[in-house]
Amino acid sequence: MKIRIALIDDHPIFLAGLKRLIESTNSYEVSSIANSYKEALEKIDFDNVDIALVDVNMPGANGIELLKAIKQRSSACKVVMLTIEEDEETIYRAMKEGARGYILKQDSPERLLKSIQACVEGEILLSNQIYSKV
Amino acid sequence: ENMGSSTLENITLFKNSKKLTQEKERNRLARELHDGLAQILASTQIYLHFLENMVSKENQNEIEILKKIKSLNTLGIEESRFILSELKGKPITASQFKEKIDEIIGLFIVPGNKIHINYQVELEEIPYRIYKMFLKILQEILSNIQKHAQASLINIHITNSKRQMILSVEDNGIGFDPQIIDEKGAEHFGLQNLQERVRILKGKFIIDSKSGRGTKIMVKIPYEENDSSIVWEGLEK
Amino acid sequence: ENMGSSTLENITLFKNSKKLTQEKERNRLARELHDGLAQILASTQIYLHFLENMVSKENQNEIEILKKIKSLNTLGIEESRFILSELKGKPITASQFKEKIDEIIGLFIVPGNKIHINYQVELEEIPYRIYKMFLKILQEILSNIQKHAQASLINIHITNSKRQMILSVEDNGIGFDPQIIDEKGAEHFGLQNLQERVRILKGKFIIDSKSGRGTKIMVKIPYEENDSSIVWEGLEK
Ligand SMILES: Nc1ncnc2c1ncn2[C@@H]1O[C@H](COP(=O)(O)OP(=O)(O)OP(=O)(O)O)[C@@H](O)[C@H]1O
Ligand SMILES: Nc1ncnc2c1ncn2[C@@H]1O[C@H](COP(=O)(O)OP(=O)(O)OP(=O)(O)O)[C@@H](O)[C@H]1O
Ligand SMILES: [K+]
Ligand SMILES: [Mg+2]
Ligand SMILES: [Mg+2]
Ligand SMILES: [Mg+2]
Repeated sequence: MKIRIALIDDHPIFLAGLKRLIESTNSYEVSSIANSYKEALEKIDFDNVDIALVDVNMPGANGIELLKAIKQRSSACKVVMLTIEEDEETIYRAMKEGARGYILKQDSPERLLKSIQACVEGEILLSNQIYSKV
Repeated sequence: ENMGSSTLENITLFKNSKKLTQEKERNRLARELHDGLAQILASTQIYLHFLENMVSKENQNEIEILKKIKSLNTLGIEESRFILSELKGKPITASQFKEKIDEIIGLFIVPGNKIHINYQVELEEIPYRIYKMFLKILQEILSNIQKHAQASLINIHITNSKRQMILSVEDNGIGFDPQIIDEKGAEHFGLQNLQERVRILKGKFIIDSKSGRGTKIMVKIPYEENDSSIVWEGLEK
Repeated sequence: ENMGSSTLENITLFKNSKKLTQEKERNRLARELHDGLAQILASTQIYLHFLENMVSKENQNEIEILKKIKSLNTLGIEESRFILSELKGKPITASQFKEKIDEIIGLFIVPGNKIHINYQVELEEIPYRIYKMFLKILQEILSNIQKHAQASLINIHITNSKRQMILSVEDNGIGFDPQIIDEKGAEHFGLQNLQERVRILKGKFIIDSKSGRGTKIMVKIPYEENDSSIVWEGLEK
């Protein structure tokens, strides 16, 4: 069975590209998509999601808050932050709240896929550029 | 005495407030960049990846251009990160400097142009801000050649002595009347920005061009005045 | 008394200096942006053009992705222009705004269509960036109606209050399933770009359409987060 991924990001174009990137592999499927905190919680059943890739900056409640809400609802779903933000404080907060990874959107597509793979295998992962900060 | 301390307070307030103003403005622009350009560049990167997987390996020309576009996009991502991290950087070694210049020349020059490059690098370390400015100046000049000059030959001289950095770029293209810079001013910022940049660095900027007779641009940036912190101080005054 | 006038002088000095600092900071940022990112995006555009001429017309997949990349790059160029014009530009008056809108409607609407336009303009000045974005959004919506809707009636409402700008455009045409935007995504970029623009402005974008039942599109752009002049005002305090 393919690994089920949920994408939550307010950026429609990046989202469409990432979905296509993920689906170009044989091991993953994008099982659900949402554009905001609210839509994610209304629409997605996180017990049926293996990995949620969550954008940090979204209008309204942000990705860290969504991370907390997902953690409350489902113990099975792993949450990985996916963001353009390199801010150290955000990274610490995400890790503290139980994010399984922190990936930069500006990473190369190859690296994005590798990072998702690493997360599946249970590693806690960080983008290269982030490593230097922690 | 009362006067004295009040003035002092005012000055401190004044300085803090200026810092704060810059801070806010910078943060605002940083946000704009984050949400807008950086994400667009990240999306572009993904789509370039798709395209790369589609183009057949035999199509050498396509692959070459595609590589160039990818490098440009990476440069854009770097650039947006640079603007965000603003001026925090360390000095650059002479060899890093050369490497980067070669990269930029490679990126900006259209196939078919002949290029002569001449380096004279004495200084071992180049202040980060000057390094960045220099690259931007070079980029604008090369991009103008690419856009306007219809040149077949480009000569680039870079001299990096202990006292100054000199760049001279010469093309054998159609040339132009430098007066045009002021006339075109409203829409075309390139050379104006460049002059302004060089002025801030207390350098010299000379355009030697005539319609039909090619273009030579000379930029001289003195080092003494330009430690990056000094530049900031200069802006504060 | 002496104290009083000294304080006054200090305050005046303080204000002037803040203006100057903002001005300088803005110019500096504008330069960074223009010389860095804008230049890179412009070069990318040229190489994309080369690539487009190379890819064979039969290669539908490649052409499709290439179109998307071009469209992204154009969006990036626009975005950097917006930031530049915001840094350099002045706000637009309400009457200039109305005039421009009438011009665009005149350009995009086919003879035979009936149009109702309703303006409510409270605010006297509109930030340049919002003005520009707004026009782009209106253009895409009207161009879609012209291309796809087969409508005979169009209602346009524009409300420009102190807090936000609202645009609503309704047609009585054939309608469509909004899901189509994601499905058509790869080739048809209009509405996706539009969503992205509105997202950048932290606004709302709502499509209400059903096959056979016409289309209504609502766009809401809040000022608080976006009005550069308000941000500037805030900084003055
Ligand atoms: N190497 C060159 N050869 C011929 N003409 C040039 C050259 N460099 C600049 N020009 C002329 O000078 C004008 C001003 O250049 P400038 O860089 O200021 O603006 P631009 O390149 O047109 O626009 P922008 O740089 O803002 O994108 C150009 O429009 C062009 O006519
Ligand atoms: N007012 C409308 N009435 C009917 N259908 C519409 C309307 N607006 C959009 N559509 C449908 O939605 C689709 C997507 O619109 P979109 O603007 O994203 O792409 P496009 O107009 O086809 O191409 P592009 O804008 O990239 O040139 C259209 O192809 C059309 O089928
Ligand atoms: K690009
Ligand atoms: Mg976001
Ligand atoms: Mg130029
Ligand atoms: Mg369209």
